[in-house]
Amino acid sequence: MEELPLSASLNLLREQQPRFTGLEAGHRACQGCGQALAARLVLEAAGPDVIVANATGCLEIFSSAWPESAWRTPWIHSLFENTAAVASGIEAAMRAQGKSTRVLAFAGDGGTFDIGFQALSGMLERNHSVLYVCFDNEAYMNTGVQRSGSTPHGAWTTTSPVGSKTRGKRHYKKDLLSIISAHRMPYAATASIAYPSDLRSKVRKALGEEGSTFILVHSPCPLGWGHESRLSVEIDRLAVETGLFPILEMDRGNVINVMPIRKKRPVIDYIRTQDRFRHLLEESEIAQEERDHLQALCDFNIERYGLMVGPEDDPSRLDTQSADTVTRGGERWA
Amino acid sequence: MLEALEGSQAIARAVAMCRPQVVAAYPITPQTHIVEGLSGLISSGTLSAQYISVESEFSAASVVMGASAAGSRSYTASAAQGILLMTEVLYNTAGLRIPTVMTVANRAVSAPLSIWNDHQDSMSVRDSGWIQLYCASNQEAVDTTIQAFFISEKTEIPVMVCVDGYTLTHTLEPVDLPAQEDVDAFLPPFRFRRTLDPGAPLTVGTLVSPDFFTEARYINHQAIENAKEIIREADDLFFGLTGRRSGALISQSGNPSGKTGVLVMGSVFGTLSDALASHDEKDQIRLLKLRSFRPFPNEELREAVRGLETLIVLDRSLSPGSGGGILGMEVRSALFGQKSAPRIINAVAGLGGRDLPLSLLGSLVNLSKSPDTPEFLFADIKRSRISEEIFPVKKTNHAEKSSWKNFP
Amino acid sequence: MIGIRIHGRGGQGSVSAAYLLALAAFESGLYAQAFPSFGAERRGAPISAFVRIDKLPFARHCQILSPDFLIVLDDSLLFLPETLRGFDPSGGILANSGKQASDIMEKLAQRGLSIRENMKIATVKATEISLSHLGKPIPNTVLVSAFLSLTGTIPGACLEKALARRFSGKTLEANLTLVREAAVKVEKNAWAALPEKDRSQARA
Amino acid sequence: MGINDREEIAPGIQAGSIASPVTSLRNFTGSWRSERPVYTPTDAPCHFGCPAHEEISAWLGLMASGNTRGAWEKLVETNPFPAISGRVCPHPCESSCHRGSYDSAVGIHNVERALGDLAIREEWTFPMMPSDHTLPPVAVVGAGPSGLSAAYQMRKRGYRVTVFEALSEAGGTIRSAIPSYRLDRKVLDSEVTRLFSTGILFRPRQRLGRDFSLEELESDYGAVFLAPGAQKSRNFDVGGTTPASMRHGLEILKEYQDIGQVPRWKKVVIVGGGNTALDLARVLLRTGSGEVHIITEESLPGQETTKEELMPGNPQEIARAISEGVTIHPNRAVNRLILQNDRVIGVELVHARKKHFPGTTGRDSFEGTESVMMADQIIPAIGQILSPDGLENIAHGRSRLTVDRNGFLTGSRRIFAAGDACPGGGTVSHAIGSACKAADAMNLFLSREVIPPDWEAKSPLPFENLNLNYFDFSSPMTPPVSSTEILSWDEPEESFSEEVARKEAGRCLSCGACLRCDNCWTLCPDNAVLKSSGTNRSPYILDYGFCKGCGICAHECPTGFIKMIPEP
Repeated sequence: MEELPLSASLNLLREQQPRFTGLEAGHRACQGCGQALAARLVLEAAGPDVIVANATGCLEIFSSAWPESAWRTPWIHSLFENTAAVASGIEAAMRAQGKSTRVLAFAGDGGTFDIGFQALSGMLERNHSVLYVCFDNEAYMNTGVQRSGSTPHGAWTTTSPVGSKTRGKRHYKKDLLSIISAHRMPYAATASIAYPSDLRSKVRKALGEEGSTFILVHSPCPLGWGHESRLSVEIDRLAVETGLFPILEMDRGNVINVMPIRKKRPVIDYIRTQDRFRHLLEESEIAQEERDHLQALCDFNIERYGLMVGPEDDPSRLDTQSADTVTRGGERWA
Repeated sequence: MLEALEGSQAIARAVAMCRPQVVAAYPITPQTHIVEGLSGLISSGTLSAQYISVESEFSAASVVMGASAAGSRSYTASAAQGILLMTEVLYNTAGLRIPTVMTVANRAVSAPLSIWNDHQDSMSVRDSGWIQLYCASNQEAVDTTIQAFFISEKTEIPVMVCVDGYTLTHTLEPVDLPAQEDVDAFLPPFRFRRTLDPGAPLTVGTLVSPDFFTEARYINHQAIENAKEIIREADDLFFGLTGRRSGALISQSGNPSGKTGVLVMGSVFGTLSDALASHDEKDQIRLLKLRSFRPFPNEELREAVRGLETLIVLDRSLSPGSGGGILGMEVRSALFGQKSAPRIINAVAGLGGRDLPLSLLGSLVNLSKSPDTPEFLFADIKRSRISEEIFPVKKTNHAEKSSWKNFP
Repeated sequence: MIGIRIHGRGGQGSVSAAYLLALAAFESGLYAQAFPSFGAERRGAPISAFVRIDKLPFARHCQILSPDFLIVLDDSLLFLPETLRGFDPSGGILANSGKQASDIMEKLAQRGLSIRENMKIATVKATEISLSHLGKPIPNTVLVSAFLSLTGTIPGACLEKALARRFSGKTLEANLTLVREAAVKVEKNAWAALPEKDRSQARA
Repeated sequence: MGINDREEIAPGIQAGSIASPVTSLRNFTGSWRSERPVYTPTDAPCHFGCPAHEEISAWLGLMASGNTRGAWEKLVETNPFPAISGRVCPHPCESSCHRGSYDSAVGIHNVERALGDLAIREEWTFPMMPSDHTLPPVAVVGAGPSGLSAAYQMRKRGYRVTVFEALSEAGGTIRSAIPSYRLDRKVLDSEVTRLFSTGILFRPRQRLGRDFSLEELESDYGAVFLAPGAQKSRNFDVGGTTPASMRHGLEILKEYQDIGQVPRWKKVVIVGGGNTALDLARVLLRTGSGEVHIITEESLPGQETTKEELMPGNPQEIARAISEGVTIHPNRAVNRLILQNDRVIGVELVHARKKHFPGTTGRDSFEGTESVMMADQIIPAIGQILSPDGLENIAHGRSRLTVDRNGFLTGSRRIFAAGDACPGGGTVSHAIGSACKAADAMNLFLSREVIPPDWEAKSPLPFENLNLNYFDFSSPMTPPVSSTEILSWDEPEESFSEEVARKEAGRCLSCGACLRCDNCWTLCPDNAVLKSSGTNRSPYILDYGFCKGCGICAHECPTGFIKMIPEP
């Protein structure tokens, strides 16, 4: 075992990390929180010259319990549903003051798909130069796992329970990216914490644009999804490899790039990892039908976006930059 | 220089003189002319500012909050439902101590739907932590708007300038707009201590535990209490520049030793003033104009009512089921337990745009003459306009009887 | 203090007429106030606007319950009971109409509306004039000019100043010609003897 | 005093309840943890697969990260002849490589050969301690790969070493039996020359038992290392009849190396599945024999073949032999020889299978599957045993010397042994590895007079501990072909260029060792992994003050370098 240096020297080392750590240690996120990871990755790419407006939600709560803050950037939390508007105001102020500081808006799926959607749509329509990042953990986790417009079909939540009459969420996950892209804004994308290089490059790309940009980051929640904390990244990789959460880039509403599926996995591999889908694993006709249904949704995505490109064993078909394969020495991850 | 201007245009010009950097608004009657005026001034280049046409009042409030938090002077305006839609943001802006100024073109709150003037909207957000200043004329609206930026930025508390919808906003009358140099001298450029700045990053909008929440609220309360001094200071400084006062926290006219007082907020004060001039008992009457509803000037009010036998409080809003109008309750509360406190009669009138005529003064003063007048009444209710199903004609009570008598 | 109520239909410029009249009064050194009847009406509906004029400052913000004058932008409105409500028959009515004053009197009488003998009624073909000068049927400016000419208290030059605050270039020129023509279409100072009934209430 | 008075833990609250940046560092979330990640190096399977116990993943790592000289130096810590072993070793390391279970094994031998050849070309020299006269001198008997390795290991540590060799040149079986198309003589000479240039005293033509005795060495030297090899062919015993004309495979190979020619046969059968059989078969084809058949009870390489059943010969050599026209008959055993007078005219074969149930040895032959193959010569190539000359007192008539796992000769005072003379041998890499281990023990013995306890077997990183999602599929690099002429005496392939070798080394999954890929640093949601400039086994430090123990780092570590252990 390594000998522990003094905490003072660790703190010094922490200050010297060769990356911008916008969200620092000491925050109170659950073990294995996907959102905490995603937020840091976004800021890593964005750098320090930003202002963050953050919606009410887990990210806000676990990072800003007074008097402690985990943020290294200027950061404001106002309300659940007004993040896009607060960010619009900040951006207007930056324009008024002639500053180049970039504005980021952070919100969860509740604050984006549902309650904050109006403000978001307004922001996009007015084309404020704001990068809006939705950390999508597919339910209202902050209040204890209630279904949202983003909760996938069939998933258990406390308000889409499993009983003799209902079997998890009845409705489909809102196709937010299509709605967002209908604003014909410069850039919109999806990303996943399982592909950090891809996420960071998308953040950089988005910040290179003038006007509104949007990134939907799939962010597993061990508590709400019912999976082991160590599996957060693994599960997100499965979400992508099954086709359930396609990784896309859109330019003014047109899909311009997709991340090809590295190794196609059946949706059952994804379902099996999470308690929220446990009822789908039963040996019953209805469970089988739901499993088939989810598989069909995956297949639909794969077909719709062309996620399978060429034979799986052809290494050249993959965009290795975005697939996040490791390299010795880690330079590519810096 | 004196100009004849529509109230909304005058307010827009006053706002522009304060050089806001970000203006955000959503149209709602009767606020619309103000922000139309401002967007016109921006469009013509008279004012250099970002005009953000948001998709709701909720976002209007959020945008100006964000802009001010990021260090830009900001402004918005709204009314009625718009104010209520903003409510959550209003609490938030005040709680975060972010300075901004909003004109409330006061209007009734639906339902039933009414686009006309009363004070229900601003009264409904009285606990949001904003400073609320009420204007009696368009001149006061102009002067108070300019003072509001001064007060807000000095206290770090957002300020609502409450202007009666239509009655002031849509009325053209002579207004003296101060010179731009005077406004610039009065109002230095906006510098926000707690601005969002990557050079000195701060975390704003934290979660505060029960261990500290009370203290946080105490700070907010104390700050708005302390704002009284700043409100007075603003009025004094403004007087030095223009020779005009808007009445600080509370002011009075008529006979300072009159025994019957009438306390009002907003434009009805002018009507009552005109009526007072020709009133038979004008020597007996003291008119009180409450300008600052938040902070509520308890001390100053107690001073202003000294020697009164009766104080009639005219309310333009209602807290149904509370047994009173909102202003009435505040006044009662301020005077409760005071030695030789006057008898208080709380009259609600002028809801939803009901005209408050010159004859109102006489009617109110008459109320004080009967010992039977209840503590609270609807002063201008017309019983014949209520369905008999609900209100049988034969059934009467004191409140209805007395108001009936005074309002043919 | 005099109170004037202007009646028109949505789109005819009643509120503008009120503002214009108040502005002209203001330009002449009087105190004035103008406001619309705050309605929810849309284009075509009967609407009204108000003007108060006094030599001394005043502070009231209540409605004008008994106007001294009526300016009616559309003569079809003349015969509605609302138009004459609270009107002090000692005052005057100026209407945009091709009819003779006597015809109007007769018709009012037929409808049983409150009239009295020698009631001051004047008409001007405002729509015709505005069409010829502006190419648009907007009778308000013509009527304001005619009203000033009839009452004589406020010089026509003040109206021209007021117009210059609102318009410029060709539109202003057209409007100036229009108001000058309108001024002579009525009998100048015919209504010069105005009631002073409210003056005593003005603030000292 | 309010009802909620508590110990003041924070500064007073300010207007707007603002907080200062990164003050969360006051909140140590390490207390949340029930398990902690620990960076735990585990040996890679190639390390276990390699009889020389080379730290393969370490030198592949250095190679992949651009440090070619460092890679070579790491490699020669264990193996002083990479250019030789890179050519002739059957590379069991590659059979055990985890990458083989993913796409295909790393071409370790090709990288090794490239490094060896590069060192020869660049004339790199071994890192050496100067000779230390305070250390006792060491004698080495036998200049084959084992003896030379031991000499090198001891010399490297500062010992004065004398190598006794019966023949006139060093190299042992590598020189005497491996044909030039497998190992260019120039390569052998270069490696041997570099080795002797380190100051090892070489005494050729000194045969144990004839020119000197073991007792003399024991008295003159601090320790004696025996690497006599296996000079005697194993008895080919089929039904008790051995024709006079029969010759052993190694003898024929040596004869070819010595005089450059061997007899020609129309149809020859070689018995045995090792490299000797393959070499002989290919030499016979080159020297003009007609049909050459190999009979082996083991199996050909293939998907279903277990390690235990596999022919011991180098898989690449098997493939080449087949392509050159050698006919291999796997899973066959010789039941009896068919003789005409004293002359062999054929063999009776039977289907057989090497016993492969764990813990079993020997073979099963299946009655009813007998067949006859006519041939004009049969050559056993079934292995060699110890020649007892000069070793009578310690060999006690056994076919191998008895040593412990450290190479310490049982019952002796200061004698160590390794290589083919000891059990488990037969390959160059075993010779090198066993010598290396014995040298370690010898050094301990000489410096501290202790014999280390028996080497304990550890287990390699299990395949499941790798996270293969982080690796793209890739095919191994192939070396350029140098000779397309069939049955050439030249080496058929050139070695990798440095660049290609680096690419191939980059395919290493780095099992159980840090790849410095930054995964743990990047994927920790709690920023509990810090990167340092330290050049330890990994550049990362876990900050247990904040680590909540979620386990993402361990799960996502591509090489299984991080283990979760319960909180102490």
